[in-house]
Amino acid sequence: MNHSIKRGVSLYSYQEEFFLKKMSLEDCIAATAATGATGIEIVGEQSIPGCPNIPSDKFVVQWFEWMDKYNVTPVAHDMFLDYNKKKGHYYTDEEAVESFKKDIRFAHKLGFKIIRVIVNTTPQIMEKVIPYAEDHDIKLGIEVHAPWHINSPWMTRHWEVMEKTGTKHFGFIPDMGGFTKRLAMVQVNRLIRQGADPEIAKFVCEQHEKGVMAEYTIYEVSRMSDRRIDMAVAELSRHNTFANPISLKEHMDRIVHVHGKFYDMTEDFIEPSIPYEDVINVLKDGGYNGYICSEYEGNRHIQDIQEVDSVLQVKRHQQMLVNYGVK
Amino acid sequence: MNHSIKRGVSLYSYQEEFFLKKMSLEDCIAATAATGATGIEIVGEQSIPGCPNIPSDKFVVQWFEWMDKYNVTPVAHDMFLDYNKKKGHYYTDEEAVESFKKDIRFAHKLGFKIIRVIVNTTPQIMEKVIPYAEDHDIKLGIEVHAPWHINSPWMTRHWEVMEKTGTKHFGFIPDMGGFTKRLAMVQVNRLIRQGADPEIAKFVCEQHEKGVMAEYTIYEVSRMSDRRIDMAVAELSRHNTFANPISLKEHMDRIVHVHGKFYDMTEDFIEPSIPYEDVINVLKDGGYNGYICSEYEGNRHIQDIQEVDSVLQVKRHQQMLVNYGVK
Amino acid sequence: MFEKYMIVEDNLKNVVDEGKVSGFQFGARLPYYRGVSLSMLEEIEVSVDGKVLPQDKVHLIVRDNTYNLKQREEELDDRWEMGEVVNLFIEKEEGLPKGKHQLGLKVNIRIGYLPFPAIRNAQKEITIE
Amino acid sequence: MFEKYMIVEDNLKNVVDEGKVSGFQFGARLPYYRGVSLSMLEEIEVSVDGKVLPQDKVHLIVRDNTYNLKQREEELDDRWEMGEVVNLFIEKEEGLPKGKHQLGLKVNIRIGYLPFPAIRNAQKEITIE
Ligand SMILES: [Mn+2]
Ligand SMILES: [Mn+2]
Repeated sequence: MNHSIKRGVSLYSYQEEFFLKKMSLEDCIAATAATGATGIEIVGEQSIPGCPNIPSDKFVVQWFEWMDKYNVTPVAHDMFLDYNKKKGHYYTDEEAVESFKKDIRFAHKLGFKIIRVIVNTTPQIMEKVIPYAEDHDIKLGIEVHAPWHINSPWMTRHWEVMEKTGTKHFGFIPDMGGFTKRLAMVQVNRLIRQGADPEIAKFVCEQHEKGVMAEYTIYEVSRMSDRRIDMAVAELSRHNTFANPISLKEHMDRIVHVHGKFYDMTEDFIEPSIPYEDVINVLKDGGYNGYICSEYEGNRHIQDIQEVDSVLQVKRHQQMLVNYGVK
Repeated sequence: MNHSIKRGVSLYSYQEEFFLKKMSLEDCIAATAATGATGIEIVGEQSIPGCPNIPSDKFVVQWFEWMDKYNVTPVAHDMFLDYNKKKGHYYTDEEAVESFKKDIRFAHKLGFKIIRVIVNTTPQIMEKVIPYAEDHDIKLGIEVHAPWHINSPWMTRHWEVMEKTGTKHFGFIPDMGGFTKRLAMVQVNRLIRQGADPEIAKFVCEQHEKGVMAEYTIYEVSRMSDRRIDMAVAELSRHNTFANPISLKEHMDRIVHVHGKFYDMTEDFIEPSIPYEDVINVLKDGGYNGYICSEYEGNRHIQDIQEVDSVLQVKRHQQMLVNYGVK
Repeated sequence: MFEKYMIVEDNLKNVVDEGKVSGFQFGARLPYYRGVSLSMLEEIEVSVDGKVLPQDKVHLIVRDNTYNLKQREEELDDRWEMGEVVNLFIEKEEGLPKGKHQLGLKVNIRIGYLPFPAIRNAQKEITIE
Repeated sequence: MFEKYMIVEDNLKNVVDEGKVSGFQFGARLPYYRGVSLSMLEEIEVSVDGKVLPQDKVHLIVRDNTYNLKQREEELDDRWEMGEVVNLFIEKEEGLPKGKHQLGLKVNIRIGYLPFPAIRNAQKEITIE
């Protein structure tokens, strides 16, 4: 199968430096381009004040100048749907659709071709908003984020909408964190710093790698300890799930984008928790020709004890993708 | 794809009557034959005293006479692996393999072609026992039982053994209970009889059918009630899982057998909890040509308030299979 | 599962041994859909009128053999088969007084595929003639 | 996440209004990887030396606008952006005494995709000159 998987970076990866204003939006775009990646993904509400309000014309001009200058292209905007934005009120479907349409117009204005749909968006809202997305030629992808897997009940309901409408503008965005074969040590170590028992943590990691069902591990740990911090370690196994990467095959034509989630790259360009090579091979074999966008999420686990270097992390992640055949 | 799915019955389905000695082993075989099914599955340790010790020659002769008389064929024997059979001792791999081999010899003696491998069997034990199964030309199928799904971490480890060995004698046995779209009312009603709040039960059933992740439902119920019986209803959503039936497609060549789990058939030959038609269509499309064996498991949920009629339940289930194109 | 069938009153009686009442017995079925080796019986607890009787006084009579607690723990071959009515004999001076009693039976089975013990309870009002 | 960056001491001072100290203020960042509308701020709780100050005395100054508790609840458009340092002004007669204090900030954000509130806490030893 011919594949032409492309490399991008979600600027979410630079959240530490962006938060502290050590890096500007342009700096993030420049850092992305420096890795050789060509795709830009943003969490709009992070990167652009006022999102999803349409930014100023001045900003829009600047945005496309940056795209030209750095030889990158807008790929995906990650939207949110805060049904409970107004205290005591839950969005009606109409309000939710209106909110979503704002994100579609925002994405469209900035040249994004894909929107990451947040997991709590309901299938009935998707059905109502698809025509608007089609009109703007923007593909909507529901993010398949751990602990969901692509055949989970909730994902199946979305799949039923895809089947029912036959649209080409609604699909899946698997997040690589859904293939967590081994728990991320930065996450485990943070809990140990917060007081978790290292022996219990070791046990949980072993059980997770053996593929033991999280329920069992949680039960065993509840018999080893009555401390909440130890239960939190056990719960890591429940939330950082793994599924056989071949589960993507049957859905390949509907995979519109991929989140390259990672927690901590080694110097040898490996993400120890996630079998990237296996997943990339499945994507290649299936003829996937969209982007994999680096999505560094390790900063929150190390920021208490060290300076975060997201630029280096993303560089290494991008090199890993290249090593596995993503040009 | 040509399919020739065949109908069988697991005598486990008649457990109520067999337990109370209202039906003998022969009665169970006769009841199966009366439905037009041709396959016999047994839980050896239920149906045949002394299992997995080889039964007497007299019994073996009788067994094959029954197979002839009723025009049925032995299909599968369901084994168990009680690692902790001896108090304070956990089987070594060697002991586990020896135990498993007994089941293989037992199955072979009685003409079974398939063994249902209980879920707690480890992948390393599978690897050690496969050659023995090959020598006896018996296919081993790891049962994919809710809450596992065919791409779960544990199932993936078994899949890795299948890939590694390339054997034709190890595959999967999906249990239809892993496609529980709606919670079984007989299960829910039993908990209500035990004191669960019917309003909470209704909420849990709605959330389950909507595909809401069980974690969320359990959390919501924990805020509605501090009673353990209400939490037990919420936990039903966690243990009676659903997965998109198309998840079977990629593994179709390795599906050696199917457990037709069901809880309560309607007079119109429907099992309300499980979308049988969808799963059967996936099996048909994939060219599956093994058995689906009825596996009635409703008795335990109604035995406290009514007389159980497993024979009628199985008859209806078999008619449903016929209605969905399984001859 | 099968809790309502666990206690089999038909076999209920005080047991006379050399002219003296040595205890009482009743029939019991294993509350499980398959038979198990006796070694898997983690616990068989009998109570009468709310009082739990000592484990070491409880004997399991399976077909022609009798097993006390220690013997059950070590018995890997003999089995309490599915649906099989065995007898439980409980040593008790003078047995049970005539009349009605609340008989309780708790069986705890150590099952390979369950991370926790399978505990099943039955209560029955019985009458000693 | 970002707890260690929540309290921004640089902006810490007692506030003088018409010659009197009306309260104190300090800088704060939202402990979240995206900005939110002010209506999503379920709670902003400030404590000094272990004592929680009343919610209705806490004012959020976002760029040119000031919002009290009620105003925050109803503000769907204005946002506390990601990484943005806003000021929290707490009405308090005489402000904070000179010297060291333990300042606590708890932010509770109502997030659409979480079934439970996102509560983040920060503590910092600060000095009033
Ligand atoms: Mn993601
Ligand atoms: Mn089954």
